[in-house]
Amino acid sequence: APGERGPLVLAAASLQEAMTAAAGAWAAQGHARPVLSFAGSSALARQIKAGAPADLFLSADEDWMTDVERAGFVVRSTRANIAGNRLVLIAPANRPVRLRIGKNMPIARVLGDSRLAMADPDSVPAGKYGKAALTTLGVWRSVANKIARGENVRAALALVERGEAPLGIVYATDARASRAIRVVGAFPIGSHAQIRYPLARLTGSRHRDAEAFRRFLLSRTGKAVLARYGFTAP
Amino acid sequence: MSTFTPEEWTIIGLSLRISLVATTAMLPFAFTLAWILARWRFPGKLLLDALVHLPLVVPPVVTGWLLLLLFGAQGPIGQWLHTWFGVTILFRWTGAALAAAIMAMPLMVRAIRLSIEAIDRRLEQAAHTLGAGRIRTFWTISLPLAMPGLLAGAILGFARCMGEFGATITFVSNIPGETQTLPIAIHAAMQTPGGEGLVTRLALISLALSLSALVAAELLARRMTRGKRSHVDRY
Amino acid sequence: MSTFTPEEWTIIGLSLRISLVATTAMLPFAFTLAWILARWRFPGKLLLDALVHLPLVVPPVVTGWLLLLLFGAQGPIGQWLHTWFGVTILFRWTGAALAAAIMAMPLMVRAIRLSIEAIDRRLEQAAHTLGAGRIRTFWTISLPLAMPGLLAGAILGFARCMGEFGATITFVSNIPGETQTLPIAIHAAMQTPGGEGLVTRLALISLALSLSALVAAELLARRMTRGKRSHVDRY
Amino acid sequence: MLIDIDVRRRVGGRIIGVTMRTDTGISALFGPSGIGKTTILHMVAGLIRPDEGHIRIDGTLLFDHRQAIDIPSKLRGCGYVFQDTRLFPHLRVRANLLYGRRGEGPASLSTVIDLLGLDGLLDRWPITLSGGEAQRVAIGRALLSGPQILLMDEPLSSLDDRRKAGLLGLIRDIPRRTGIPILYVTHDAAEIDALDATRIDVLNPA
Amino acid sequence: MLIDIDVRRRVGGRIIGVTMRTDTGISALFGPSGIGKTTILHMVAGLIRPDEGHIRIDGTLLFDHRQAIDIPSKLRGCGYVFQDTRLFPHLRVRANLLYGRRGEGPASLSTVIDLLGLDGLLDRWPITLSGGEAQRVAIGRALLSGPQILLMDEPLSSLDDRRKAGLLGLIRDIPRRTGIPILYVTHDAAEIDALDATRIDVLNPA
Ligand SMILES: Nc1ncnc2c1ncn2[C@@H]1O[C@H](COP(=O)(O)OP(=O)(O)OP(=O)(O)O)[C@@H](O)[C@H]1O
Ligand SMILES: Nc1ncnc2c1ncn2[C@@H]1O[C@H](COP(=O)(O)OP(=O)(O)OP(=O)(O)O)[C@@H](O)[C@H]1O
Ligand code: MOO
Ligand SMILES: [Mg+2]
Ligand SMILES: [Mg+2]
Repeated sequence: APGERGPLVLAAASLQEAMTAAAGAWAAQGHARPVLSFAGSSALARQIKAGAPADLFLSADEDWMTDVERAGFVVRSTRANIAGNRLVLIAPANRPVRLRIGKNMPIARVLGDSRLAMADPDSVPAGKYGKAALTTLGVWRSVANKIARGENVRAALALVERGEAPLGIVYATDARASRAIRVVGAFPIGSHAQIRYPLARLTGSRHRDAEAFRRFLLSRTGKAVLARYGFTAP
Repeated sequence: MSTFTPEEWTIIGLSLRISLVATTAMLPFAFTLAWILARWRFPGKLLLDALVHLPLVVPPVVTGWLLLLLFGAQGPIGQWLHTWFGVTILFRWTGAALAAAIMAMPLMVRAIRLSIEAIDRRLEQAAHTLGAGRIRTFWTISLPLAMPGLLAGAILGFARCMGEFGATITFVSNIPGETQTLPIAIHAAMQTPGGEGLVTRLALISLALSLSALVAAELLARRMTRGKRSHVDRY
Repeated sequence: MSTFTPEEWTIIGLSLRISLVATTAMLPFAFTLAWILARWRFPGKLLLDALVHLPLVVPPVVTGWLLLLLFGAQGPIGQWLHTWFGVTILFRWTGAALAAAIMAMPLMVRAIRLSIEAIDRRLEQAAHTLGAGRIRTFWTISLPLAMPGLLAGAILGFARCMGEFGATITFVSNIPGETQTLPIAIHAAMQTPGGEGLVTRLALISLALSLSALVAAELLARRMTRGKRSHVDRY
Repeated sequence: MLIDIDVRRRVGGRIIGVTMRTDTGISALFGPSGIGKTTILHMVAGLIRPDEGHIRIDGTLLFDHRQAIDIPSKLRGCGYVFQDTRLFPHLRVRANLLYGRRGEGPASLSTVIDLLGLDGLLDRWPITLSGGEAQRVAIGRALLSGPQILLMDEPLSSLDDRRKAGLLGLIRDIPRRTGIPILYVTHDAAEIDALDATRIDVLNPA
Repeated sequence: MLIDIDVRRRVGGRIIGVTMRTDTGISALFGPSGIGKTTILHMVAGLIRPDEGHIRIDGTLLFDHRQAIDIPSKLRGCGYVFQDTRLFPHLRVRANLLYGRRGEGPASLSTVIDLLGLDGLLDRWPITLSGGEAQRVAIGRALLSGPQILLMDEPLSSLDDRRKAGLLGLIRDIPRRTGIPILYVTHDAAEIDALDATRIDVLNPA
């Protein structure tokens, strides 16, 4: 019905555009538009654990989903991954870098005195994946003290866009939307744990559309919307 | 900047409402705290002083998290509010106002305290000899004399509320029409590649609103001091 | 809290250094701005006033982003600094200090301005008749009389610097030993499930440090007013 | 109209105090600059607590060290003309005058305005007043507060002879007309004569 | 020691001013409270700008409306004893006294301390001073500033007779001894006599 509020979805900030489009597609089918709240996965997880009256949780990170699940706020059977992502190495568009991603690649030499921009490898999901990939490729130790740790992926992207860092590691979805950078290459799938976005319904969910919208996101239509924004299949 | 979308109107209205309510509601508390810190001496005063500064010293997300622990559905105050008043402030604009007020508190307290400490207490003594007790002296002498600090505190506090982001999003999330204020919308736009244009636009709106508040406060301040300058002021 | 790890010592030292340098370096600028806003009248004054409040009104990440645009290696000021002085502040603790100083500015300016506006200008006139020009009058009369505001501004500013997160991480990133301050470490700990213990520990350290600064400032303030109370104060 | 005061207070290493007992309406505290006249008035008004002694006005005990009696300032009903006027800077002259208004007091508002020549000043801010004008407003404010006793600390020091003479007449008649005793501080012997006051010499008790 | 003043200034709807020309060392501005005596001293000291007229002291033109001359306060060398003392609250008495120190002036520091009885007060904060003590410090500060002219606004109003007599003697001798003229405000005709001053009646020009 018009004016009615849809289910409240807490979603990781990195899914902002894709999820907005998905909610639009759902609303176009005649349902009440879901209310989307985008923030960092950690903030959302804490809100849920504080008893926030939300319906769905879409995390950028399996760890936080597991954390919320362990705390008993997730309806177990409803947890499923709705998308995946790739990790890419980027450079400013006007200062392209020639580098082949692979074992023992000379990334430290390319960096020279400057820094590699990425999300915090100790805390932010994208950074953790990046660190794993660099470690697998045997180059982490050569760059470990040349990292500019961003608060999130976008901060790292901004540094490369502005040319303040000659190289950066971001999600493919983020790289895709920016014209100021060029993708140097994608990290091999096996170099880090698979990047997945888990979705689950919360135990406190009261909205009658919650489950239907969750199923919609997992459906072929829903996944197609996410794919339009560069997300891979889970 | 000429016309706003309906979403933008909602965000602007919400930001103004939250900041106004937060500033107004915090003002008496801030004044009381400033008064206690300026005038009283008691053991633990330094602790109170530290507590007042807490939201300034720890990053906003920590303040937001503490609010969540206290006011969440599971939190002591949150449960109490729910049981007795049936009120939840989580995910509500009232929660955003609470977060903004707490973040603005240290600024407001300090400005007001500065003015209270500058009050010439001989005037309060004079009021006492004229039969005014503590309460009347407070309302008719101390409070009016502390007005500059109150006004400065209100300005600082309002501006701080208009800019509050970290504690708000951590505490009450980012819910359109309820807790999505200008700074949160700006932050969201920052997260979007190519969102710089929108960021600039929203930041300018934010600035324009705060500037209007500033102008209003300046005019009020001028009205208040009007005619009180001596003829000895050459300049 | 009894013993700190070497990393924690680094973070603590860095936070203190950045906050101290930022507060000290900003103080004269803040005073100048406060003086201009309190004493001068000129077209565009309101604009300056708004500019001073800007870092308060827009979310910190926007301020950080603006700093990046201006002071980055590609930015106008950044390029100029590099060409003429060979200095880069991006990714350096100096950059973190700049971000902190800018964020603390509005608070410092407002507190100092409040004190400048409270100066009894008849005393400055008296100094003139005693042969003191503008400069001597400023140093010997106006500045000492504005001391309470200066001190309050320094306290507020220092506390704000100790808590600064958003602008810093956006501008100079999170680099251990260079720009990783307490709030940044706290924020990182917040991002990890189960990091609440570390968050609490670091937040308490932060609070303890700021509390020490508060105590020092309070003692200084008391020293400054010592003996200046009249015998007419009964209380 | 009995004034019975015996107080001592240590101030900055010295003892300040007075012992007096009069029944004559106006008692004039007389003594050189810095001897402690203002301090004594402050003790009577309850703004400084004496270290020892007592203060009794018209049979009411305002302070007694041994009996631990210490009536708060606001209940003492002292119409105090401060040496430094202490006008409220944020209130216009009229509001200053009426601040302590209680009953009719020793003089009505219009009488006070008339006798003190405050007619054109009622809407002015205190900071715009000349020295003598401020002093007159301070006198008016105290007179209008319906006091039990008037404390006047060199109230005429900034006034011209004509005004002074007029006001001395007004003040002299207050105890007779209203039964309100006056404690008057001055260093002008002529004023004491004009007031028919009992001269109390404030001495250094040391 | 020529004092040649002719000034007018509109203050709150009234005109305040004076026309005078004397050569006698001390000129006493005399007139009722509120007539404009303080305002005139402020104009001489350069703290208020006259709307018209001129101020010439000892041949130096301090102000001339028509010639657009307006020497700034700090160069006028006016040792000004303000009616409201204006001691610097953040400086101890000694620092207040020495603030304007320039050369030897009409009296040395030790003479000033002696004659004004400031001996025990040098390390005190102004707020702890009694009314008369503050007034004496203000006089000392002006005397020590090595002035070209002394402006004294009821400088003895809070002092006892003995002190007053001593200081009147000191002040009377200043022009003779040092060539420094004095513009003296008082409402006490006896002071004018004691100073051998030329009485200038300030009138309402309206
Ligand atoms: N905090 C203080 N420390 C030392 N001495 C003080 C302090 N406060 C006041 N005094 C001294 O106490 C004395 C009494 O002061 P009080 O104001 O009562 O004098 P007074 O008789 O009214 O003088 P005056 O006629 O000049 O007004 C003065 O000498 C003053 O300097
Ligand atoms: N802003 C103002 N508006 C109106 N009138 C004013 C203003 N400032 C001063 N005046 C008036 O100007 C007159 C002159 O003041 P001034 O201080 O020069 O008087 P004075 O002769 O020194 O008096 P006193 O002997 O009482 O000190 C006073 O009547 C005063 O009230
Ligand atoms: O979307 Mo996130 O929570 O920035 O990894
Ligand atoms: Mg006295
Ligand atoms: Mg005068």
